[in-house]
Amino acid sequence: MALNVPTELEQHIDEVITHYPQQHKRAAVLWLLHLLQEHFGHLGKEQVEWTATKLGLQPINVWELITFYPMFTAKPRGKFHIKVCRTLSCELCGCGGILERLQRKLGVKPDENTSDGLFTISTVECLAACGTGPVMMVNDELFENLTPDKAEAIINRIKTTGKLEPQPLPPVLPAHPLEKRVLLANMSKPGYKGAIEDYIREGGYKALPKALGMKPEEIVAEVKNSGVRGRGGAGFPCGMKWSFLAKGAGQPIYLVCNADESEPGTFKDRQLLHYDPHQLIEGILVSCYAVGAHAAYIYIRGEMPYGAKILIRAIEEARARNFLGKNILRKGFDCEIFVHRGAGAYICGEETGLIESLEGKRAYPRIKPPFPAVVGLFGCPTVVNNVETLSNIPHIINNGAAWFRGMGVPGSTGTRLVCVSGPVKRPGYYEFEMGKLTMRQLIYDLCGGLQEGRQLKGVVPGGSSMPVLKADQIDVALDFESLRKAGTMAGSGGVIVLDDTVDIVQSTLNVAQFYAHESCGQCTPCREGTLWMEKMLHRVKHGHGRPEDVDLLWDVADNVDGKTICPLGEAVAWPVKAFVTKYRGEFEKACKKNGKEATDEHR
Amino acid sequence: MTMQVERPKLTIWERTYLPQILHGLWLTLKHIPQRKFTRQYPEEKPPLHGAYRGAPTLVKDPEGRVKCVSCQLCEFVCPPKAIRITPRARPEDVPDANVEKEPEDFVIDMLRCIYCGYCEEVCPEEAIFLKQDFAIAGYTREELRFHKEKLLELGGVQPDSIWKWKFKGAPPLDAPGAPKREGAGRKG
Amino acid sequence: MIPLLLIHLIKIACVIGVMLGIVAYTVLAERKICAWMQDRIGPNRVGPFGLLQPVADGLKFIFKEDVLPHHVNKVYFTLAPMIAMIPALITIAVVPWGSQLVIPSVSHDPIPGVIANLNVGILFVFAISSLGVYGIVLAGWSSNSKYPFLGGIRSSAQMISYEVCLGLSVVPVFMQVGSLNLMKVVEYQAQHTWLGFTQPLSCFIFLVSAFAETNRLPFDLPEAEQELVGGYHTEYSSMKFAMFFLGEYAAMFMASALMATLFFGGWSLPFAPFNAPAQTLTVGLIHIGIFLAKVCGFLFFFIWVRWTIPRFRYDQLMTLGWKIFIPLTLLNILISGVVLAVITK
Amino acid sequence: MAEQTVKLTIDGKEVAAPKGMNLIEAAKLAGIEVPHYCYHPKLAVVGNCRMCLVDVGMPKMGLDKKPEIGPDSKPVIMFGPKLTIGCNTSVAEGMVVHTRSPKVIKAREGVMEFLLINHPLDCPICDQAGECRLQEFSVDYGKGQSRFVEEKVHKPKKTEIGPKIMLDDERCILCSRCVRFMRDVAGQDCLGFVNRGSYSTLTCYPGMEPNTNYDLNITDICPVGALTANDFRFKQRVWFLKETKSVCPNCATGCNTVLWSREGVVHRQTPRDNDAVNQCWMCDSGRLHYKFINDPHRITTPTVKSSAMGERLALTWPEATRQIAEKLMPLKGKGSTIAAIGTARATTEELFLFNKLMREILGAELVDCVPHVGEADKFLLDADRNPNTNGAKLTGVAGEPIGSRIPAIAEAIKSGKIKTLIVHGENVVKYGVTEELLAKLDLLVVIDTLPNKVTELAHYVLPGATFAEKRGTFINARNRLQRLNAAIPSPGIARPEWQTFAALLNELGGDGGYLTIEDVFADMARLLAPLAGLNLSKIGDLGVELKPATETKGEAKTESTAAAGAKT
Repeated sequence: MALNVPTELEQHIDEVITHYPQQHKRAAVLWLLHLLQEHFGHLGKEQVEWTATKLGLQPINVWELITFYPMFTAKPRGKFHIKVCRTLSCELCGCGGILERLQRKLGVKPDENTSDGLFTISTVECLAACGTGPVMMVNDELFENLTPDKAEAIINRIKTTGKLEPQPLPPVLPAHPLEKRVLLANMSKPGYKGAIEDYIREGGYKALPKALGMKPEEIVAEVKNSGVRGRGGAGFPCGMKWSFLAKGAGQPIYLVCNADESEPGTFKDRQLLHYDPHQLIEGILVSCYAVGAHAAYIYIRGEMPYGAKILIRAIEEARARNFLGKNILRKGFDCEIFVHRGAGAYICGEETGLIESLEGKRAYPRIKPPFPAVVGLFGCPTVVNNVETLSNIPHIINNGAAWFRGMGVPGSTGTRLVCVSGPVKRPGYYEFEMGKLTMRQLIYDLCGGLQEGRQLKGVVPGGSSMPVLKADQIDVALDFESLRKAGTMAGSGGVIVLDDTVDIVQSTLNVAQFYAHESCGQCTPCREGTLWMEKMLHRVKHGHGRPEDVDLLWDVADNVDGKTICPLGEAVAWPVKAFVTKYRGEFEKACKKNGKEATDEHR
Repeated sequence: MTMQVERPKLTIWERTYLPQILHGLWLTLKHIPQRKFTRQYPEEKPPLHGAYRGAPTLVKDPEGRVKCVSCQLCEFVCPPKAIRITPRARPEDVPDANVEKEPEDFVIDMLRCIYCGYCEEVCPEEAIFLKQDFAIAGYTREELRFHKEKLLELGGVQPDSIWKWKFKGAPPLDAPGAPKREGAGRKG
Repeated sequence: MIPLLLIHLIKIACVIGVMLGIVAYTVLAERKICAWMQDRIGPNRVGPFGLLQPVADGLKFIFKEDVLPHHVNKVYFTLAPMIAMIPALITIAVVPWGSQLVIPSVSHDPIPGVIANLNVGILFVFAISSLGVYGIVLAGWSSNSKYPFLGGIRSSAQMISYEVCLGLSVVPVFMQVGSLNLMKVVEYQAQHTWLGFTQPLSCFIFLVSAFAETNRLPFDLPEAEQELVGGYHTEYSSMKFAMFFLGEYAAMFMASALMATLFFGGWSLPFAPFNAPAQTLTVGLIHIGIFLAKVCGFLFFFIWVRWTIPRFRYDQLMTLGWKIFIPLTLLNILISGVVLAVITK
Repeated sequence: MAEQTVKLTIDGKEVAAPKGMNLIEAAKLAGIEVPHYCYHPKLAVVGNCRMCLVDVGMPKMGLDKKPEIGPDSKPVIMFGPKLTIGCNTSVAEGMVVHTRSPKVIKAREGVMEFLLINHPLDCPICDQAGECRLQEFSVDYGKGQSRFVEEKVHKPKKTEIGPKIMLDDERCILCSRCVRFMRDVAGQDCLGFVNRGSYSTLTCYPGMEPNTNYDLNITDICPVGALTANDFRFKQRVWFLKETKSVCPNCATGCNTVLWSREGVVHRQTPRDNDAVNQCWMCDSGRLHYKFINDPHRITTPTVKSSAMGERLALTWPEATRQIAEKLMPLKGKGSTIAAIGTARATTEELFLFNKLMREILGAELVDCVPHVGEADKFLLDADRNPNTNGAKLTGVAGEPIGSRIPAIAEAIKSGKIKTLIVHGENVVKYGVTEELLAKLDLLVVIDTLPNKVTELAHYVLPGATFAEKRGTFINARNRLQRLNAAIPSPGIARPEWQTFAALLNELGGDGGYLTIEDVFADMARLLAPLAGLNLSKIGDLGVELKPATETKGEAKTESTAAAGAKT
């Protein structure tokens, strides 16, 4: 093994391996690859084989991962890797111009290195900062609210200084009168930095001792009683999920916090993780106690390196105060929380895909049954909850289920974090009681309406995988039931506003492109259907459509819908079907645009 | 059920056969000056229908490539078992190596061939055609076992729209350093 | 002056030569005419209009492999085709081709237009031509094979039957002419009328019987291709077959010559100077021409009939011969006798 | 423990299936085909092909936990909003399954279309054509027409997956059967997918190609033409090949196989399902062991060594039999001068006749077989490389242990005691009977299929038939009696050895009434207790388990000797 790994790095790696059960040390592979890539710049044959030996794997197992996760690269990249987000919200805000300017500026095409070895430009799928689009990341630093000029200035600055300056976190947006901030309450207070002192000062870590004084079943009952539903997308009642756990089989139980916020248009978890990590950690600890787990993993997106650092620091702070670790607060409860970094795969947001990824495999969602509550992480019963869901737990424990139920409407209790992106005056994140606001209020009151001179064309209510609402459908209350009745879903709370300048065909193409890129390739309909839809839309968009393509597009989407292992099938089928149905005229026009036969170039 | 056929009653004159004979003689005589139908064969070829099924042949495409990939469907379908194919792999260094197989030899026994045209009908590559040759002759049996070269010579070139040669090569994925295809499906 | 023998030899050579030439071209004519009747062109590859076809055929026959099957009686097998051909060639000796040729430089006396001016010419003809059947019977028997054997049997029965008709049918002719010399018969016709007009029944029966005697359609039962695969000559090939072939066509020529001689005035035409023996060489040659033209006419008729009328059934053939023609000829002799008796009185 | 069964309805048919069985297997019980690609009965379920989608309904449960009864007095069935994959759904009481509803048909058409859009339509080139699931199901369940006009995804066409296998990634439908087989069954985790989505590509890490003795099984389980065996690549189209059920003669396991032959030439050997022996796998060494059948050097005719001419003369069978019998006849009753070496690669019938001829008719004492021993693996390959050691023991040809009398034979030849040696199918030179010893013999009769040192020295060489050319039985290491079938005719006038032995028996005054192999087996079944009551057709394609040979061997031998003695 010719690879020269510094002792320090190897020690770090050995430490990371201890985060995972001994017989499942393979799970450390993503961390290892991150560390090796940081050190070596790329992951070549030597790195692959070193990793495989280190973890007792076959090289193919490692190589499978490198080719699966787009954040890993097998060939060396430039010193500064510029990742421009190309997904829907950023596209609506003009990311194309930035990409074009950067390419011209550096004289390279995407995925090429500049001759001086300094830069590589890539397009990436959603950096979870849709409200401040267009965005790009240079190495680990995120640059928001870009314009072509700003982007060029950043490059110039890097060129002249030769280094990358750390970017400060943007200030927290002030609350709108119609909002009710619970989860965002702390961070909205001036001077709140998210450190443990701040959190304790604002009344944090009160729920933990209270919970440790209760019986786990009581906590589960309380959570069940509160009616809190999963905030990740599906909206499954959290308490019920906990009660499905197969306990008593002698196996450990795991809790996994799903911080892989990758649904385009969604960036709520970013705030919770970056500004108030202890709220989440307390939530995790309470939940662990409730479900009987002694280890929890926070699976955080690879694209949020800063968030991972914050979390690790927060965990250390909590450990220092014995909120975490052995015999927490001397109540006899042991619990560890580990941060696990993803490496850029939307599919890791699906709970079984996330578990597979966490186990160090390609994020292939598992067939159900068995559900994770029975056979999950490392073959053990596992609960997977969203960041926002878990962040709610301390508040429920502190204030009781009745308080929580008092907010929102029956069936959709509590507050909801909603992120708005697209051409509105004030894009960003808002927290309000569920069902108490309508979409119209959200857009026109909270967000201040559309930008000057624009008309509303439609709105995607819950991340790009949810069916679009037309402009005349926005008088719908923002809660699970009302949105379901309106033919769409609350999803992950990522609201994407489409104005009258938007080319629906292009937007559909953008969405299809995202899903084609993010399809894991495991099951047939999604693997083949997503790329087919993308190719077809690309052809239609470039004037080579045929009249039959409109129905064909719908039918292909329908053939994917509900036929797949995981919900990614629906995630691509729903928006495409909704766009085609609701804006059929635009598609028909695009397909008839010049009546040219499809040429070889677009075949 | 038997049926009694009523024979025509003949007059004595008729029964001498002479009127019939004379009539016959007149008839044949009449034909002597009439227009002749004879075709002066070797010089004057018969106009064959487009679907005429003459000798089966192998064709090349306009770029001179043997179209046959030796799928052996013709061999399978041939009712008199006149076709024998020996397949082989194509060399890997040819530019269109994606078509991996070709006939090493392709024999049609013209003595066995019944010109039914099933081979042409079944051929998925449009590589075998029944051309208009119908005068197949030879001095020995072996001479009439047409091999690949002979069949290709007879078949000549036949343009087609079969896409099998069109292949945009993919970079071999033989090393971990190979480029990853990001940006699924983006053209270029 | 040329010796008489030489003159005879020259005459024989000329007659045989012309006859074989005509025979050869009859074969071509047969094919051509049959083609025309069937709206075809016929052989046209060898020479202009296929005129050299007989040469090609001859060459082909010569070069073909002479197959001698092992099961045949070799002597008779070889002999048979000769026997079949020779009678037809011999009988021509008594047929007058012309009146006479007056060539003072060659001979004082006019040279008669016949090789042998026999008084019993017609009897000679019948005597010799009836030998022809031996060739066929011999061929059929010596081939030692079923089809030739059947062919031979049929042939002998047929020829013997029709020889009777043939002989009887011409009796009235000679009764009228009063001579068996064929020269005389022609001269009689030149002076009087053609016997075909005075003896139409004789003429008809002779004609039909001649078809039967020459094994031509509709009476080609001995060789019937469909049922006997060629009959008596099935086993023959090359020149042996050619001899049968020649024999058949020579016989046809003979039959035509006899028809012309007996019923259609031989070399004569019913007007001067063709109604009397020639006094000049030119007229003499024209007489020969007239005779050959008539022969050719009958040859054409033979061919014409062949490609028109289908083959008779064997029983029909026999019925026709024995039950119809023999009574008819006998009746004809009777009537002719009576009429002649009345007229001469 | 009795297996619990549940009752369910599949396409209107009532099916009783064991608990835990999945719907694909349950439908198979009902004679209904549920198409599938990734599911394989012997591999883990992954459910990624989505071809086996079916409509599953369960009885609606009332508040009393009993099925609600509808107006038609049948339980009310609740169907899910989505279709379910059959491979991962276990049967349940009262379940109602539709495998041919319009919804299912549309889903299958959709999946079929998806599978085909990026699949090269190069069936004319592809070796899988004719046994390709993609072809079969697209005919049975496909739409018949593609609506895909875009450029297909291109992937590597020719990748060598080790020396034995060729991979065409464009044809791969990513069902992962091979990955699972190599990882879970063959125990070498060497295959995997790289890239993502539609660009996913099956591959192995360079330098880490499959190198187990079971690699070729992945070419069998590959439902499409992605993985093809180099050994069979471009050799023959499968539709020309005749399938003959056979048994692998390469070791004592006796894997059930199919021989694929055309016009007297065996082109490949593949495993056949038999859960009692080899499940559905076989080792590569056994699979590729068929090639000697088609060896151009096969012995095709009986020959005699002519001392006068110094060369071998060809004989007809009657002549050869007569000559050998003439030489052996005077030796009857002088058994101590005769030795015989049989082979445990022969069929039980042949061994039975060999034993009868040598021991009972000629009275030879020194009769044995040659042991062939190799290394066993933990899966199928047995250390005993003789396919019929138990048969040799049962019939009495083999010593205990097998081969123990070989040194005695060599010694007896050396001392000049043994003057006649009959060798069947073994190159005994390699096993202690050296060339010098063989040269000392007065009479050496060899029956074999391929020439070797022994056939060179033999006075008489009689051609034998290989396992593919004859009928008969083997008894495997686990005492299972299995049947061979003749796939091809023998070359020249070679014939199965049992016919040769039967002819010699006849000439030498033994019971020669063996006209067919059934006669031989009948006699064997009469005399050998473990085979009692059996006949060739009763054995069936999967064989039958015998009682251990050792229990009955002793008595069988005496009985057979007595019977044979009474007859002569």
